[in-house]
Amino acid sequence: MAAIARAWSWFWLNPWVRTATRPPVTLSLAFLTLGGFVAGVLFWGGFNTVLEHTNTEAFCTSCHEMKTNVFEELKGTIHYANRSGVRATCPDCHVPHQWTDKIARKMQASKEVWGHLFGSIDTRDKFLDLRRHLAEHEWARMKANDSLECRNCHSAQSMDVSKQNPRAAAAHEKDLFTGQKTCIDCHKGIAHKLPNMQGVPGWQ
Amino acid sequence: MAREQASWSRRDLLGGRPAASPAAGGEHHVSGLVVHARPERLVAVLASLRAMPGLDVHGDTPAGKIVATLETPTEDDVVSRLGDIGELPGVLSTALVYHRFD
Amino acid sequence: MRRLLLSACAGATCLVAGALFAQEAPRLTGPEPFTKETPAPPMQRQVTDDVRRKRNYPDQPPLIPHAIEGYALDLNANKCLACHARKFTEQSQAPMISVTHYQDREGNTLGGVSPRRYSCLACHVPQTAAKPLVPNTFVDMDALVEREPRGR
Amino acid sequence: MDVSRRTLLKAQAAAAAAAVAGIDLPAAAQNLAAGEEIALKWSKAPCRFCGTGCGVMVGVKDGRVVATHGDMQAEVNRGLNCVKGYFLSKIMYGADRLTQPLMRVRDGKFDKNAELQPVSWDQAFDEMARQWKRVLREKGPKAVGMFGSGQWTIFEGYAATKLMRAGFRSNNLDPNARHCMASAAVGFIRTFGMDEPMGCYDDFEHADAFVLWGSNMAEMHPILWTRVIDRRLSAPHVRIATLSTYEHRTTELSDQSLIFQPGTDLAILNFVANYIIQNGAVNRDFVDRHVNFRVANTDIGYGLRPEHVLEQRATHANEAAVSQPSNFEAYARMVGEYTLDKTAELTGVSKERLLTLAKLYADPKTKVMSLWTMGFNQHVRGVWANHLVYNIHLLTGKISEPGNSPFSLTGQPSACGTAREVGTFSHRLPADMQVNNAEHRKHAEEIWKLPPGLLNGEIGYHAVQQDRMLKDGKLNAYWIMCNNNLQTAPNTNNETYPGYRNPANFVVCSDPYPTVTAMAADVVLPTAMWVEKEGAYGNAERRTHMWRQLVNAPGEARSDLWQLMEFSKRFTTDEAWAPEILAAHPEYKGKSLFDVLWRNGSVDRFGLSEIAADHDNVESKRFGFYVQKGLFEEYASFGRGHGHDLAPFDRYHEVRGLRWPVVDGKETRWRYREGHDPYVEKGSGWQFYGNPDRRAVVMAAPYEPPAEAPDQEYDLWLVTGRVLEHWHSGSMTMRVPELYRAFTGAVLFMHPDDAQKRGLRRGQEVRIVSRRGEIRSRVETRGRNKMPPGRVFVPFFDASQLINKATLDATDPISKQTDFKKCAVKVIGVAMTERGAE
Repeated sequence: MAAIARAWSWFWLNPWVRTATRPPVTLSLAFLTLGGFVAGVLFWGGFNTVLEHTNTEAFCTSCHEMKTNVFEELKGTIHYANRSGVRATCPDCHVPHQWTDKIARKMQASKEVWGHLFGSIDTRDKFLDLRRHLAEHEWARMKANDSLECRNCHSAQSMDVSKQNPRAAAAHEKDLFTGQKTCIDCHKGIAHKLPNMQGVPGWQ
Repeated sequence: MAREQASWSRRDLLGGRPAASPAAGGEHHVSGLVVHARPERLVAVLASLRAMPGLDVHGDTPAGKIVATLETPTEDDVVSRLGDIGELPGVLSTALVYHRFD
Repeated sequence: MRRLLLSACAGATCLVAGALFAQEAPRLTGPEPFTKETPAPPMQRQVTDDVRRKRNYPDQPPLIPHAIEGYALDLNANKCLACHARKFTEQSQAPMISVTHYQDREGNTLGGVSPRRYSCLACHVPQTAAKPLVPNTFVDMDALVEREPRGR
Repeated sequence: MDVSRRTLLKAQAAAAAAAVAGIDLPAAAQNLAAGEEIALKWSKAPCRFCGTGCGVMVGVKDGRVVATHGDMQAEVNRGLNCVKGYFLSKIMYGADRLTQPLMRVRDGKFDKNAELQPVSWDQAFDEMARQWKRVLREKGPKAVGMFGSGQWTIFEGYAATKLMRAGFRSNNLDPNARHCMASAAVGFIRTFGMDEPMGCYDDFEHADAFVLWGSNMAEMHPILWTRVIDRRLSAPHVRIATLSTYEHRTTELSDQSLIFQPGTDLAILNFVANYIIQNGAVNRDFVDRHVNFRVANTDIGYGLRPEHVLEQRATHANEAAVSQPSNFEAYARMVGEYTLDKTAELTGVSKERLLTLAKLYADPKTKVMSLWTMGFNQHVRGVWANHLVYNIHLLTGKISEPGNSPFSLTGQPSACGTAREVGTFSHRLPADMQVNNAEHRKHAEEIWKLPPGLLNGEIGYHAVQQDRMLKDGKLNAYWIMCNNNLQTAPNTNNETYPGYRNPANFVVCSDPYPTVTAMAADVVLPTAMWVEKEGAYGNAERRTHMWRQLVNAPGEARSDLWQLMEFSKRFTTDEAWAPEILAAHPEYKGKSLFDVLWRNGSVDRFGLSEIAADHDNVESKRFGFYVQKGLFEEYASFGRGHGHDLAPFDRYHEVRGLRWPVVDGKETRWRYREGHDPYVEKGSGWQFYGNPDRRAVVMAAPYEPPAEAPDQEYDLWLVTGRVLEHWHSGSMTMRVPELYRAFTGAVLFMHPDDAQKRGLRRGQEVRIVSRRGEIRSRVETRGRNKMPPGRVFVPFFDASQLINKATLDATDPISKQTDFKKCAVKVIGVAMTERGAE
């Protein structure tokens, strides 16, 4: 108890703190307003720069968990290498483009940082044990937003079914164009390996 | 199943076979079976088998092995008929050794 | 076409054909001479036209006429069954796997696909559009019954 | 459906069912209404491809194979085949089948530099005989040789071993099985005193855990894999652990995969043994009663040419096979070095996975089946790897009982039946006997009715040594049968091809098709294959199975058996045997080799009337007696009463194979175990009766590094192997359009990061370069094999991409089997090298 009181008085008696908490006596109102604006721009810019930095594949895969599990699996798929060289990076599929959704997703993602710090999936086997749980999160999210991230590139309206193979064309006509299903309902496990699918509708 | 387009050889076309191809739902399944019956129940089992629609017995041995063919309109019928045969008193086992459909 | 090839390859002409093909098919006979460097042929495109191919004989497993790249076939999931298992065929309109696949080693009929049939790709394979290196003079029984040329 | 088609299908269905049930249908029933023309004749045969030994039913019509299907009666596969087996019907019908002998001829005479021309059998055999006699006269038996096959029928292998060892008095006979399972065979003999597995395929249905040590079963033994998967999915407690240097279809279907640094499997094996000892899981009673401890010589070199720096440096290169008696304590100290930490660091496998693996073996309630193929056997320490896995099973007593089974799989249909049991290796005689043992030679001379002292006691050249001796001009008359060695031997540019084209040498190749090897030979003999002859194979579970001749071979093609016996007619004993032997036994003088080898009163004792009436038999009709039966019964007399008992010949034509020893008509499923094996005495529990004291050997051996490893310049590990759709060098499967289209050409499997680092992408053309040679291929960053960074895989089936130009001819110094799994290469984009050259 005494220790807390001592720390308290040390803080308030610190000369820097005292200066910072004293009202200004020599600065103009204009300076303060403008300065506040500039500081705001700097802060906002910085925030967004950092946010955008966290929205790159390089950032995602700087974590061992992402690099050795999900990113490694992505490399063998069509979303990594294909005919035209247009490829998807992690945030293309896993971070919404709309600002509010994006911030919401980022809040969620802080849990991943927590997981990283506490090593909840720091080995392959731990990751595999949690895979169903992690995948269900993503499926649920994409189901809820009507596979928004898929549609950012693959618009149903822009599909030319004559260019699709008959099997795909029939399925799209029956289920996608009628709104019966959304992309993730059928296209699970296209960029990463699947978890145990027992009990997932449409799987043995 | 009508969507599935079987591939026809030139010979089939010449023989006019597509005209005789199954209409929608008109599959035809042919199965070859070996039924193993208790030798002492063989006669009864043979009689029951011969009474089954689409089923032909082609031969049997004193040891109780019976060779039969089964013609059915669907695959599900094959499975259910195999089940029926397995239920017949005196039948030890039923093996499906051949299955083909057009 | 096959009829032509058959008669062309009948009897001793086979040898000539052999020598001829040998020069054109380093994939079978190797470079000539052995030490010559040969360029690697381009990788072939997969057949994905969804058209069923005729079988050479009733017990031949059907070929896969569609892409299967990236399809899961592991202890967690079997993508093939997600369309071809009986209960999904109405939805997928895919051919149902044969009833022979519902039997165990002893020939007992099971309620579902037998686990011994789980490795679909051991028997069913997709195809590329590659032209065969040499013709194959196999004749199926329908052709024999219809009294086609017998080959050699 | 029209009526005739319906009738046809029904007839097929009935015929298939009748074949399974073993019923002869009355003709009317069989043919139904459609008449005789649609009736097929169905007969059994084993599959032509791998060592699994699946049974197939072969449908014949008008002298042609028109259909095949899995044999429901065959216990091995119960009606299943893999995709190769389902296409067996087409393997004989490639349009470029050889139908006439070919020889390099100019102006009517043999000329090594001329092109191959069609000749008659007489012309070909005359020239061969002339060359063989010249070489025998000038240089003696050491200069003639034969490279045979684990795809030979038992009769063919037995005829070859007689012709070479007794006819030409040369032990320069080796099978391509040397490249395939010599390490396993040597491992068996050194551990149990007898070759081949103690267990059988029935173990698949009894095991609780499967550990695959370097075996991609899902692709290489697909039908055995169906039995593993059947067990795994039917019984939830069952686990599969797969060890490999990269991920593949088998690791996908495994509960856990352990991807280790190439060569370090030896450390994992010793770690598991150490864990068992440290955790009190040793079955002391079993070890005390049934096991001896020995310690192997270490630093044993790499089987390279003796002048190679690695051989010069090795302390025991010349005593690689030597071992000393030891004890449990010394063994425990040795494996004690392989701690969890050290092993994890050396191998790159996580500690948790190492522990999970060790616990499977240590738990006395878990029945473990260990399986291995080329990952173990094609290994510069392959014999040790075999020893180390037996060590684990012997320490825990998990052996010779249902489900507890160290099991060596084989790659060829008769690697066991022909290469091993018949003894076509350069050091072996039938029934596990050795050529350098005077007693064994005497026994063979008695059975063969030959003069005592005839057989040569000097061990002949093994496979890799044959290539070296051809190149060095010391082996001059050479017959390659039933294999494609120029495509499959290691370091072919430097060590194989030069020998074939050496002007001092005369090289003959017998094959159904114009293979890479055939195209480099001086004489090519057209060969009858598979059901074009009567045959017998022995599979990996000691199962001997037979088939009859079902169709005739095209043109003048003749079986290897016909060729071997016919060729023997062209030699007299005076031309082939030493004068002092003939002087001591004048009754053999002036006789042809045909007479002394086959017309010896035992091979020729069964008449043509014993041949099945409805089957042809080209060889027997040619020679006037039932050749196959005579050869088999003479051969079987080697093993009967010695733990290798075979049933009477005719029985094999009735059943779907039998697992030897067949005693009192009953096959043996688990050897060395009381209650299962009639050779084990009551009350003993186990007896490893191949060894004089009936104990098995635990051999202490450490981890030693591979012969070559990546460095700055050659920075990648190269692994070679097979794919599911093609078999070995592809000479049969590449001619079946469906199989060719299923896997159209070889590719370089590579990690995407490795490709990116070199500026490469999927599909791009590359050079794969080693210190020995290079080939061009295409980059594959996806697909069935997932390589870790730093390792690449290239299959060897594609003759346009001869990856063995790059491999290293390092062998296990004990078994002389090549390590095709570990050498160093670099990979460069072709576009880049061409730009650089401009």
